Amino acid sequence: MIQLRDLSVKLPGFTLKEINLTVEKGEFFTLLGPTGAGKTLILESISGMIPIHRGTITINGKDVSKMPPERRGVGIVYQDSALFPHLNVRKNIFFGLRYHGKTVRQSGKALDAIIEWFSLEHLLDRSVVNLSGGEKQRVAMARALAVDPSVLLLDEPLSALDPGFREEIRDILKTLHEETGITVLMVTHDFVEAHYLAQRTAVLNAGLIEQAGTVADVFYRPSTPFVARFVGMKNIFPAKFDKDVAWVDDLQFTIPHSDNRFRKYVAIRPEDICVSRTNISKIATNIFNATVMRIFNKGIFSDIRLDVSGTVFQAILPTSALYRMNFAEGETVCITFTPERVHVI
Amino acid sequence: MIQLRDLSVKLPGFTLKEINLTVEKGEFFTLLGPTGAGKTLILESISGMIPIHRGTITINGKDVSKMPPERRGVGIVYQDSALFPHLNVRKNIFFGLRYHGKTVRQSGKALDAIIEWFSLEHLLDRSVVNLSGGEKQRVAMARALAVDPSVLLLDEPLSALDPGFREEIRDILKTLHEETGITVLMVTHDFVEAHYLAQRTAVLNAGLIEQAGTVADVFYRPSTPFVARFVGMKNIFPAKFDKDVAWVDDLQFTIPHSDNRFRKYVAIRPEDICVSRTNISKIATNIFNATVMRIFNKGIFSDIRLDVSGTVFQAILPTSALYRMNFAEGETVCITFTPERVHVI
Amino acid sequence: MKIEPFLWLMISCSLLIIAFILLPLIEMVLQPTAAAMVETFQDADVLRSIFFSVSASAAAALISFVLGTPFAYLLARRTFPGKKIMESIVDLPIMIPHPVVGIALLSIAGRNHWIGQLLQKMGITLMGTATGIIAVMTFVGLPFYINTVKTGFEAIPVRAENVARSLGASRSGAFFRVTFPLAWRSMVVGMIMCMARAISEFGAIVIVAYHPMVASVMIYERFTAYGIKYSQPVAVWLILICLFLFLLLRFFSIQPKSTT
Amino acid sequence: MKIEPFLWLMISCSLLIIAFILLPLIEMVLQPTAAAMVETFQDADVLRSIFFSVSASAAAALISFVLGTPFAYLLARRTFPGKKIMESIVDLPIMIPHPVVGIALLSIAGRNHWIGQLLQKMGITLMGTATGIIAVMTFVGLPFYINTVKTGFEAIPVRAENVARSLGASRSGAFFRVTFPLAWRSMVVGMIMCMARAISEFGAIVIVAYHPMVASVMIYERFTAYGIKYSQPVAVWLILICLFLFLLLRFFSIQPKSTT
Repeated sequence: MIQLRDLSVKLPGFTLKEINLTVEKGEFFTLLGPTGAGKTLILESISGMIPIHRGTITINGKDVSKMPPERRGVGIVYQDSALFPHLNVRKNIFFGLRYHGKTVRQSGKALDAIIEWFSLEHLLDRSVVNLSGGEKQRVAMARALAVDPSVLLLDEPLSALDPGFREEIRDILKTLHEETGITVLMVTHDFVEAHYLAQRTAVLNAGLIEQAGTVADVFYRPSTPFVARFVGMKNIFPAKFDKDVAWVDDLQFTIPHSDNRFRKYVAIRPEDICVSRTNISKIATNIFNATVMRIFNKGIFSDIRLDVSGTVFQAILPTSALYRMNFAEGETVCITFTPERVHVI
Repeated sequence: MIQLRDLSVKLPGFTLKEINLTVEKGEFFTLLGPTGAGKTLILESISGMIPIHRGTITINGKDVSKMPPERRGVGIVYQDSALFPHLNVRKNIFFGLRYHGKTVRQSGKALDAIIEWFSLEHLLDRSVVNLSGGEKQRVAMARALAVDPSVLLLDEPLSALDPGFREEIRDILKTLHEETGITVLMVTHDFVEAHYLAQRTAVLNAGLIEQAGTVADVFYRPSTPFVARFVGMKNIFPAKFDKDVAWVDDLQFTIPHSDNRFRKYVAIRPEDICVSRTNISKIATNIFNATVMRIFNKGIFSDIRLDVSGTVFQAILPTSALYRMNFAEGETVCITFTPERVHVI
Repeated sequence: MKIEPFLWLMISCSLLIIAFILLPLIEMVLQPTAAAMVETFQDADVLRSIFFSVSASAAAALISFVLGTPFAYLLARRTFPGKKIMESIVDLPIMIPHPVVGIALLSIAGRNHWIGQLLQKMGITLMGTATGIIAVMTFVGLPFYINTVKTGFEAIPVRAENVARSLGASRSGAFFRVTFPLAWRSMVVGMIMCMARAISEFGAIVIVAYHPMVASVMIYERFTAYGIKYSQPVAVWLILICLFLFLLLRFFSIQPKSTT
Repeated sequence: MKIEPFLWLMISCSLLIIAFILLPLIEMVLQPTAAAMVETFQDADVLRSIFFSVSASAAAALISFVLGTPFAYLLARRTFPGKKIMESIVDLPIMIPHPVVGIALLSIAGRNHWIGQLLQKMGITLMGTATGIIAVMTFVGLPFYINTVKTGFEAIPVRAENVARSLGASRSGAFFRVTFPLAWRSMVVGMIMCMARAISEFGAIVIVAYHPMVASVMIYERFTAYGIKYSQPVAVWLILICLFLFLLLRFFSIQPKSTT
């Protein structure tokens, strides 16, 4: 378990402000945010690499705020692997043993299991310099796990990898967490990674946590426009509210019934907007006539921009469906979305 | 138009071998390939930054193989923008004018149009150092276009951008090409970008062109396993052929009727595999019982791995559909795919 | 947090070194009386020698700038066989014992050597002339200029030059409009380094030309003839004037960036 | 392709500089007769002075290694107020005219200074002793060691050290098992640079100690007493022996990487 209480870090030109965060034991937690949001800074505070200004860091109930890094029991895997270039794969993996009162012989079985798990047997005597990106990350993870850390911190472990390796390492991470139940805190700027790997997540922006919760919660119920944009809600409009109705300019949206007193925006995911030539939905609300402005073929899926009396909607459709329906730019079509897919922020 | 004839480049540790390539006038052509395939080397040969070993480079019918870079009329936009940090935005854009016998006054209207087109009016007096990634790329493009180049070379112009800016610049590139009809050769390692922007493409691997053709051709009819993997055909199996039938181990696939004498593989896209509890398709062939091995939630879509008597298939489904159908790992399901979606390689 | 012995080791070694460098210099600057300082400054010989040191080393820096800049650019941008050897040759003057530098330069300037005869025909003598002193100073100062400017050039992305050329600039156009404005700061620093090394030279100069007297030779002469007390004021003046010059140059090179 | 004047300018400047550095050195090496070379090498005074130069500069390099390594590490890894000033102080010895270095070191070693009195109580004299010469050599050589090793440390990613600490290594454990094995090559290069600078020193040494005689002082003495012909063989021997030593050290530092 990792607990951050009022964690503040001050660096020249950047401040982390009163971060409160709990990663439960055995949880896979992701810290999301754009570049420069302070995600890595949080990892470095937890691992003890940078001094904290205020607050406390607790790992498994023990206050480690003032401990040196080597006594915190934190495993780290960096984006660039940070392998020791002067040691071969085996010596990289065994590096930490002596500091934990272990020898290779004593922990033989456990080590063999780790090496086998990461399929590194045939690489043990290789220099780490010429490994592929995926191999490097596997060695880095094996090295971190060899000393049996109480928590594992991952700093964008997939970002520097080519797409093929990215999937491989992502699957390895998922399986690893499922099988060992180790507490993982991972930093990433890619929401899909979080969605794929994590139970809970926190979205960081400029040194502040904007929202924390389950991945589904953040994905479906973003609490700020920043988070909404970050999780891919392309349609975010300032709105006025009245019970189960929202007005975006002159457009009237039916929305889920809830307390909308302090809300200011409505947001709709592009994939939740249904585009058709005539109204085919069973509901009677949230039906608008729209003009097709632009269609962008993005491979398997296509983006479509639609103008509803001056408000521009963005929808996403399978390219094949689009071909079938044969929409033309300038054509008037019908867009609908169910009230429960309208998010109020 | 850009024509490469038997272009060879020799560098220590890398060789481009006899590249033949034609980019038609007004075409948007992409060079695809993984890191280190030699894509950038081709751009640098065309722009004259590196000496070529053999072959000829023709731009708009003129042999430029031996011309210095400044006389080739080639515009370049790099991944990192490569703006001149000591000049402000305006001076960056105007940099090339004097070499083309133009003054700012003479080409006033054209320049204004370019600046307006890229929405750079309010940035003209800013230093380029503090611009955002998207702004930097807009300035880099405006700078290249200010001197009216005959072709535009783009070296992974989207790779270094944050996702939001990436879409913006991608849309700008698409519109730019549509409106001006300039010949564009773009290097990228992202197939989706190629799909979105280009008419034709070539896939490069280790200094050799593996396949060239329309994007759709390469996407739907990859000619080598390397290209198939590169365009996202996850299911590639060695096969034996007989007329309109292929055998993968003991599985019999119905395939499109064609000359399969020299073919060695079948490949199926994950999105072309239909997964259901009972057979709901109208065709009678390519129906297999499969065991659900793993489901990977990847956000809007989910990956599903299926075992058909030892052969592992990978399919992709909308996460919502998967939830509705409520597949469990270990369950037996039915997979089908139409014969025309089986690619022979 | 327990005291980290490793950190303390670092700090104490650092302070020891700082003290070792600073204490002698501070002590030397503080020892001469104000009266001695004033008196020394009014001595025309002293002023002349300091002025000569400064102007000769400035000449060496200028020569390094003119000849060394293209060389540094070549080393920074091109790869060619023998480049490593060239770089080693550039570093040679740093390694050569100072009196040997003077002897080596005199070796080719003699009357029985073709270069010496050529120089003589051109009216150039090294032995006992300002020319000789400038030659020595250039010899010892060049490596500092070239290495500094080479690093400066290397820090400028080749892609910026490539873009300039694709926009129509010739090789020299790209150099003068992109590379130079981005690298001139490193050139100023390189010239300061070169000048500093040139001004500090003694062993090679004393072999090539005792007269005209540069400041370092004058300091040596006063030390051997009259002892430390008499040589200190000149040393202090030389250091102060150098310091002033270098600060001035540094100041000009850290001016707020203009847009051209 | 038309001839590029810019390229020609670069090449001709480069060749000019190479010639300017190499020709005098080659000429000097070629001028002494074989007989003179052999005779000089059998002169016990010459051998003693060269051996003394080498061993004293080796001592300076060793002192730099011991004291300078922690300092270089501090400068490479930490940011703290006054760091820029510290770096400037480290560079000071490069800027100070050589005779002034000697005078400055003597300034604190005198009997009427507390440090001088302290040194005297410890039985240490600088004036006219090997200790003084090693002090001078360390003073002028330290900056070269510290700057080289600092750059070496900076090239080692902090993340490697961070990972080592997260794996349980203390600060010193991380240093000795990760940083040192990755940086020792730069330390060898730094020691070579320091030694080369120390061996080449003349102006400061001649002030602090004419005797015991280092090679550069002997070369100067022979030049002033008997002229260039008589000083050249010693100079050539000094250069050859230095070159041999440096090549030897370089060779050891470019051994194929071991895995520890």
